[in-house]
Amino acid sequence: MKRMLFLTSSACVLTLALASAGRADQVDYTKYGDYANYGSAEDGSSACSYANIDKKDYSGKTLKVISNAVPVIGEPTILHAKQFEDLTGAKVEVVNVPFGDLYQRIMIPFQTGQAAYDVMFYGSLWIGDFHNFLAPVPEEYLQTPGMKDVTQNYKDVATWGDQMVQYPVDGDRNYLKVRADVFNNPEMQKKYKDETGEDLAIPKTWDEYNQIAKFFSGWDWAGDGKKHYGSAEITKRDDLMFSAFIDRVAAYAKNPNVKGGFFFDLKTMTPQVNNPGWVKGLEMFIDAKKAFPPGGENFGLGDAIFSFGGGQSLMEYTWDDPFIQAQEKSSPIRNKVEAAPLPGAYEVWNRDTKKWDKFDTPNAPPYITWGWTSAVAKASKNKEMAFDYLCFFANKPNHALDLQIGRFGINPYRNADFEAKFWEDKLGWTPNVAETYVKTLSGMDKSTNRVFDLRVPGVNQFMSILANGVSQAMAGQKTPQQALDNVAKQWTDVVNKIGKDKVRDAYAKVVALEDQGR
Amino acid sequence: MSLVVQELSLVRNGVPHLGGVSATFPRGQLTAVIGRTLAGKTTLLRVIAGLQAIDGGMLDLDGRPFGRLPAWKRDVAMVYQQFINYPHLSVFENVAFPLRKKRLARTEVERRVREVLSTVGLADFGKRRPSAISGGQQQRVALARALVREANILLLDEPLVNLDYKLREQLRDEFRSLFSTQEHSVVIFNTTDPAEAMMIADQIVVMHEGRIAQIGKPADVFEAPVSVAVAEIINDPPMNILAGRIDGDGLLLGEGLRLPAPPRLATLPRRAYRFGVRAGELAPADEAPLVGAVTFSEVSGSETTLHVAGEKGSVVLQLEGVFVMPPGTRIGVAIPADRLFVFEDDGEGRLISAPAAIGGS
Amino acid sequence: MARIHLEQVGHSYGGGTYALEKADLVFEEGLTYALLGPSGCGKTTMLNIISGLVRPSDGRVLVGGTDMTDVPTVRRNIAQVFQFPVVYRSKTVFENLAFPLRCRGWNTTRLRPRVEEIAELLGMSKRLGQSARNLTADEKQLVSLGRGLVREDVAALLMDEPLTVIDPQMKSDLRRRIKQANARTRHTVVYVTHDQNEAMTFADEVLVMRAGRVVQRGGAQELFENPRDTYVGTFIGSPGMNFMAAERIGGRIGFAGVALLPATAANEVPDAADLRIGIRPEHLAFSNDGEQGIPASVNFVQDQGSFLIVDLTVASQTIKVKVRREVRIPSGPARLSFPAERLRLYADGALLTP
Amino acid sequence: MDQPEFRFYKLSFLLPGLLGLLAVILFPLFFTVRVSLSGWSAVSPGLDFDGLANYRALVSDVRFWQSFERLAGMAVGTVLIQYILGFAMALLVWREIRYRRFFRVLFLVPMMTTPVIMSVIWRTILHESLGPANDFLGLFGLGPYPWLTDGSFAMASVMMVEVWQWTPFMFLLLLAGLISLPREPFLAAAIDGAGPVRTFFNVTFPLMAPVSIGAIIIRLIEASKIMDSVYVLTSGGPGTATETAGYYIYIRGLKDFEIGYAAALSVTYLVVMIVLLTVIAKLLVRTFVGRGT
Amino acid sequence: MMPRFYSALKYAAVLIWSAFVLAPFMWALTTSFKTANGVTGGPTYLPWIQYKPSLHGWESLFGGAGGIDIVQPYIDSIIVTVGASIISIVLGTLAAYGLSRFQYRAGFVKNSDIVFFFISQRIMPPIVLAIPFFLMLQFLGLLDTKTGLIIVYIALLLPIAVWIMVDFFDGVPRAVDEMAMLDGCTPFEAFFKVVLPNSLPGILVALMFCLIFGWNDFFFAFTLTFTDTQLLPVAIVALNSSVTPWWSLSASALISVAPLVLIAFFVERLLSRGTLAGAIR
Repeated sequence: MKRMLFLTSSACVLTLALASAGRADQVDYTKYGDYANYGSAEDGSSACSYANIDKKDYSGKTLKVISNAVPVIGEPTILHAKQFEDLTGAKVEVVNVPFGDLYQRIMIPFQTGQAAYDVMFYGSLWIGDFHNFLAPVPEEYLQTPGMKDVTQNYKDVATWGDQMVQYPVDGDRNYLKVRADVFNNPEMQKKYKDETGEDLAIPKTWDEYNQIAKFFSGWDWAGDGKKHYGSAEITKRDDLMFSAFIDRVAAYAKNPNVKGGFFFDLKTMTPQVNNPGWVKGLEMFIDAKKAFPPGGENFGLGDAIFSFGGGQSLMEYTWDDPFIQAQEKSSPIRNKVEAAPLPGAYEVWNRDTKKWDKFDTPNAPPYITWGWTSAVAKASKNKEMAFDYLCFFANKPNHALDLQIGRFGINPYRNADFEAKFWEDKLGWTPNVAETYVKTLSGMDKSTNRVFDLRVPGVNQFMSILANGVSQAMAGQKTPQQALDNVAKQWTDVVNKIGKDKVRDAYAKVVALEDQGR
Repeated sequence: MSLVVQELSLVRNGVPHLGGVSATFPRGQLTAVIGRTLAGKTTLLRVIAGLQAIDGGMLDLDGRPFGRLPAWKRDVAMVYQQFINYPHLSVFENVAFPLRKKRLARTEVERRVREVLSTVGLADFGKRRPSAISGGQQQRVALARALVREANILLLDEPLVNLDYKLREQLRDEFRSLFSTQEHSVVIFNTTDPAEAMMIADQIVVMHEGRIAQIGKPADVFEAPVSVAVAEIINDPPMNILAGRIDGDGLLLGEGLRLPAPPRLATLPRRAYRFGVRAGELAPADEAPLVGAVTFSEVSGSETTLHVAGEKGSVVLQLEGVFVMPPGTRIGVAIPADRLFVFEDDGEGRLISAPAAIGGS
Repeated sequence: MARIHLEQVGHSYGGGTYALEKADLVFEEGLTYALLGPSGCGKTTMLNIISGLVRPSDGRVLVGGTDMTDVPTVRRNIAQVFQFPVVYRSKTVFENLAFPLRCRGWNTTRLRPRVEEIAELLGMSKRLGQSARNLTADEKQLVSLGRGLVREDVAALLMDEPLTVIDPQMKSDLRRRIKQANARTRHTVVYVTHDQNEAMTFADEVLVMRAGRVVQRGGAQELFENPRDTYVGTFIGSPGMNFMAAERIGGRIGFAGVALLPATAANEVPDAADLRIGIRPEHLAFSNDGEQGIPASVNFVQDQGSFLIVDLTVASQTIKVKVRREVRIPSGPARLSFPAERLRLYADGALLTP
Repeated sequence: MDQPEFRFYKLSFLLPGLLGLLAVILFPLFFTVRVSLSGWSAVSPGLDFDGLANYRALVSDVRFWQSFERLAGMAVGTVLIQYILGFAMALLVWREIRYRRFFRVLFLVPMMTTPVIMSVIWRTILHESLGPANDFLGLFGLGPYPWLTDGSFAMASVMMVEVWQWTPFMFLLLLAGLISLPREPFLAAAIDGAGPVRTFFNVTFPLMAPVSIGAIIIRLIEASKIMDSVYVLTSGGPGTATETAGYYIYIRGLKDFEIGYAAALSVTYLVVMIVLLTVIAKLLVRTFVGRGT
Repeated sequence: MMPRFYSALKYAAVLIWSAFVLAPFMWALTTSFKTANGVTGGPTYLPWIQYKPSLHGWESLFGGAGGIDIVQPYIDSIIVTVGASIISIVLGTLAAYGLSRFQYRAGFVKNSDIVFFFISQRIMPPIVLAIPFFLMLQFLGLLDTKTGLIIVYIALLLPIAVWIMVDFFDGVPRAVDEMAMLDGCTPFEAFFKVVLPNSLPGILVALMFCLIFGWNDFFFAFTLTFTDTQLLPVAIVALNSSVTPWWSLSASALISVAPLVLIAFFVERLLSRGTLAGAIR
């Protein structure tokens, strides 16, 4: 099955690549900037192809779009908006907002009944707050080839109950990125062996991760005369730090033998954040500080990207972006990196038995973290045009282009995307890099022990409390246990305030995804 | 045909600024209001102008009350102590401003402004800005603006006080001719300088502590000040006031200064009084009842004022001409008993007897 | 204390015309001088040159024989009282007076008697404990003066129109106190004013200035009686001196057809010169019946109170006469007597010395 | 001019502005009070009535009160530094310095710049490994310093950026004040023999008292709203080390979307600030000017 | 000897402060010509020598790829800032004149209380007002419009205008306006014909402050608009995401600062002429 898929899709890409070489109907991006450098894909004949969208006439209509700041998702939003304007005669107004404020910019109009935006691009984890205000994706769009090719994970992410209310445009997950040139360097391997007695290999557990990171911290292992460090992690309180933390915690606290909730015990809605598995994860997070580059205690995603992508750090384990940055054409460490699944743990807390369960292979549940998604507002008066835009946004040539441009932040989420060849041909990655990348990504999609975001109402509040607690522990203001106890207490308050049943109903949907196992 | 104010009263923060002021200011006459700083002179003008609310009292012009009219309908012109002009307008436009307000014909405005400007000696300065001319000239512009209107009431609030000494003298000399054009106006002129008041006024109003102490023709006020305060205010240097009494032996002034009582005073009841004598009517004398040391001599332009401290009393005398009299010089002072003013020996100090009027115009 | 010598000192701001023309001036030790003139005559410039606030473009400033031209104000040992009273608002009167001494490192025990002495001299003893902020303008001005007097090293005390902002009725008292204090301390004082009254009251010697030049220096009496030129004659005295166009009558000089003076002094002067006879209004008198005199007609009389100023026309020239109030003014035609010893002769504006 | 004839005019001058402001501000004010009595949040939107529940919760919200203390420290600290530096710079370019006008312009520039934007630039400067700050200090063998990751350093960094941004404002007000000072008191002090230090404390400083008070109060008001720089530089972190009251309200209100609770915080904040600032203003007037004026 | 030492000290202080003031601009300038490689390898300063300069950051501001178009936001910003400033100045000047010249009294409320009320509006942190303003503009149908922003900015700027103008008018002698009234002008005429022409310096100062504070506001422009209206800071902050393009950001920062730097020159002129001194005391 796997092999078949690989063959067919690679053939497909091959023809595409050939076709784009000189075909007259290839999509022309030259007008919109230097995008033509990336080469185009064939238009195809789907409902949202250039040819078909060109037939629509939306002149005189205005489409209002809110999106993230430029460039991540913001830039493709603008690019495809301009194209959409040219094809349909519609006017598309795009506003770009920093991620930190995206939520409230969308939420305030929702809550006050304003039809401020037709189309929204945002973090998929907010579905719990937003779903009431979103228009379900109409059937005809579900039938487009692009949509059909979306992997189950990302269909799940876009679905609330049994309705798909978000339009998948991106597939995000957190995974490990390492400097292959160091790991494969015999000299380094020897040095590591000599000093620690262990073999140097890409870490399988967080223990190994921390140990390797600390070993490779504070000296020049790249030979460029600068100091280098072990681990770049997202630690800035209000900049996605909770995701990094959950990455680390999942290994210790997401026990495949325990059903019924990772963040809460679904039955009682008791927060689990202060159980020993979580505390262990936090202790390891704090332990890793010794391997951080300067400023590493306050890194946002951007800092992590620059640190790993710029060659300063040995490892990073969040989104795709640092990997893509490292693989940029001008990057000093291009093709010197490798992707791998997130590390795991041999001992996992079992909250039913109140014991640590032991595993032979490390328990490494992938965290299907939030990524970019899009949606159409229920209050929109231009739903058809809105969905056309989204569908157009994600059509084959556009998707192929967007995937190639790292700063766009659009990552594989269709089966067809997991093709090493695509990355080798289009972007000139070496086979090893491309293989590990594709393998890591697709592997996550197949896992049966997954962690999803806490997609419940008030998710921001939960995450902000969590981040605040973790941040206090990191800063040494509180011990890990105290900090997480405090988080648990506040979570309980929030649950009670919002209404236990309300939260439970929402969380049940998440748990259902996690527990269905596949 | 006159401006009448009746029982004007104004108290602010417990301080009486005007305490029942009543006076008549005839048209075509110049009334000088004289008094010390803070005597209520400026307040009186501001009340007449409508710039200051009052607690009570009546204002009327030619029998028509105008106390309720706003300032801009009163037809009052005013010249301030400070040289106040419209800084953004040229001299010409400054003077034309009130006329333009009245919507007079352009040619009429031109004519009148030119006329007034030449009256005040600024015919060639029409195009300048007020900031580009000297202080004295600025005040002339202010005067011209007040004059050009031929307003019902023309108020001047110590217009010369901020000018250089010689300029003040010069402008003062011109006043008579300047105001000759205002034959139908009530002109009121505030000053602290008695000479100024005497020289230019047809009528003098003496104010003291928010009240009117005396109204009269300049010479009358000068010759017969109704109280000690008026006597001090209307004379420069202020009239010498000595405590004393009349008894069987004549007059006893200060600390044992004996003078024979002239017939005019001999008939007065024998008791305590305050006696006044003008500095200018004292003269140095070899044989004199009052002998003392010169503590200080002031030389004004053409007079010398000597402050003499004697055992029997201290007086100020004013001599014509310039004398240099070092401090400590002992001189005798002749006190002409028949030139003595006699006042009540109480807080108010009302005039009981004044010497015969002399000279004057 | 020292003699101040302005040696060929002149000044022009920015190299243009001279605000102060080059001249040699000496201020003797212990005397009081007044610089008198209208605004813009250069008196303030001269004061600033002495105090060191302005560096003269020409010449040298010698104090006690030492060249101080380039010495900054602070080290010139001068004291100055400004037009607007300057006090240290945050300090008491005592501390204000003590300030210059504290700047010289005196401690409280040492300076207390000195401060108290000066306070006594200024009549401010009772105010010592008060905050200087709440004093009246004239008291503040006394404190300003006191800060100069308290110093023992003062070479000169400069005063720049110190009475400008003082209430009229307070002026006389303040003048007296300043004068007495100066008389006691015997500093060299330079006093700038536009008011002849102040100048002549304060100064042992008055320097009348005009357009950057000292036109006459002398005692009050000298200025009054022998003005060096028509400007000084007009400037000094109130009203100023009368100047009548003079004519040569035979060997004598006179006007309105009446010879009044011998022509000796005028002989040196070219015929074309503008000759004028000057006489003070105070020195003119109405002739009694039967006496000689030049016929005049009275235009109007200004009543100043103690004095009357009579405006007359004599041979189509206007003349002012100042007489005491008791003098009877003839109405209409009158005769004026011109006392010969009071007449001064001017040629082209300058006094001809007989 | 308080006669009845003036009443019409008197009101005509004031009312357009006053009513305009009231119209714009009153609704938000009352609305905030009303919302503070509701449980409006992301989950239960709308104006229900929750009584004083929010206020009760707020009393024991340690994070809020700590953020207040922090704000007080930061505002007073930065304003003080701004005052001292602003005064120093104003004195330096007041007179007798070459290229005076150039420096004056230069010193004014930061206040003309948009705080959010310049904070982003500062963030890149203070970047611990990629920014020039540590690089520069490294030349002297100093650092690298954890500009934004250590509590105290982060506080110092935020304050430094605030100082950079707003010292010009102080500088402007104080320099304008200095330029308007009369010359005589300085001459008098020079003549009395006072050196620069004595002159400053006895002449310059007392004369500048009214300007100083005005400038400090205005700056305190503005500084209490410190937000943009915190938002960009540290997001209140690390931990809660740089979280100010305003920023905390922002987190609760717009990030967590607890509108009701945030409104209660806002109302409390306003009351506390108005009381505090009034007291500070009175105190300042008393210490600088003394009683009686 | 000593004076020279002091003078050296003085220049040193001025130069150090200048360096501090200039540092962010110099850094932004050099950064604006970088690409990712110039950034991620650690700090670099000199183009050509330390990194290869590129115009990418600048091009992105004018429709180039990877940036935002700032031309329309620039125009919007100017319209809103200038519009709100002018209205604030008009209302503020009138109110300030009234407060400076007349005595108001309503119960215990006096002039100083009214002035304090105006100024106290500045105490409110924007966050307090964000949602109420949102609802208010929604009610008025002015969300996402320049008019709506102008209304809100008036609330922000009016206090500044009143604060400065009250101070200014307090320093202008009343005699001039009184004289105009005696010359037959109603208080309105006196104000417009005489007071206003002579208050230009004060008005300029107030206008300048309004422009600065209006131009630099971010929060309201941010919350009260959707897509139709975008002001400059909002557009530029859209570059401050998790992956910040330092180059575009630096370029846009420099461009947004430019017009106000011109104001700095203007302020300095007012300052050196002493005009400001009269207006701010």
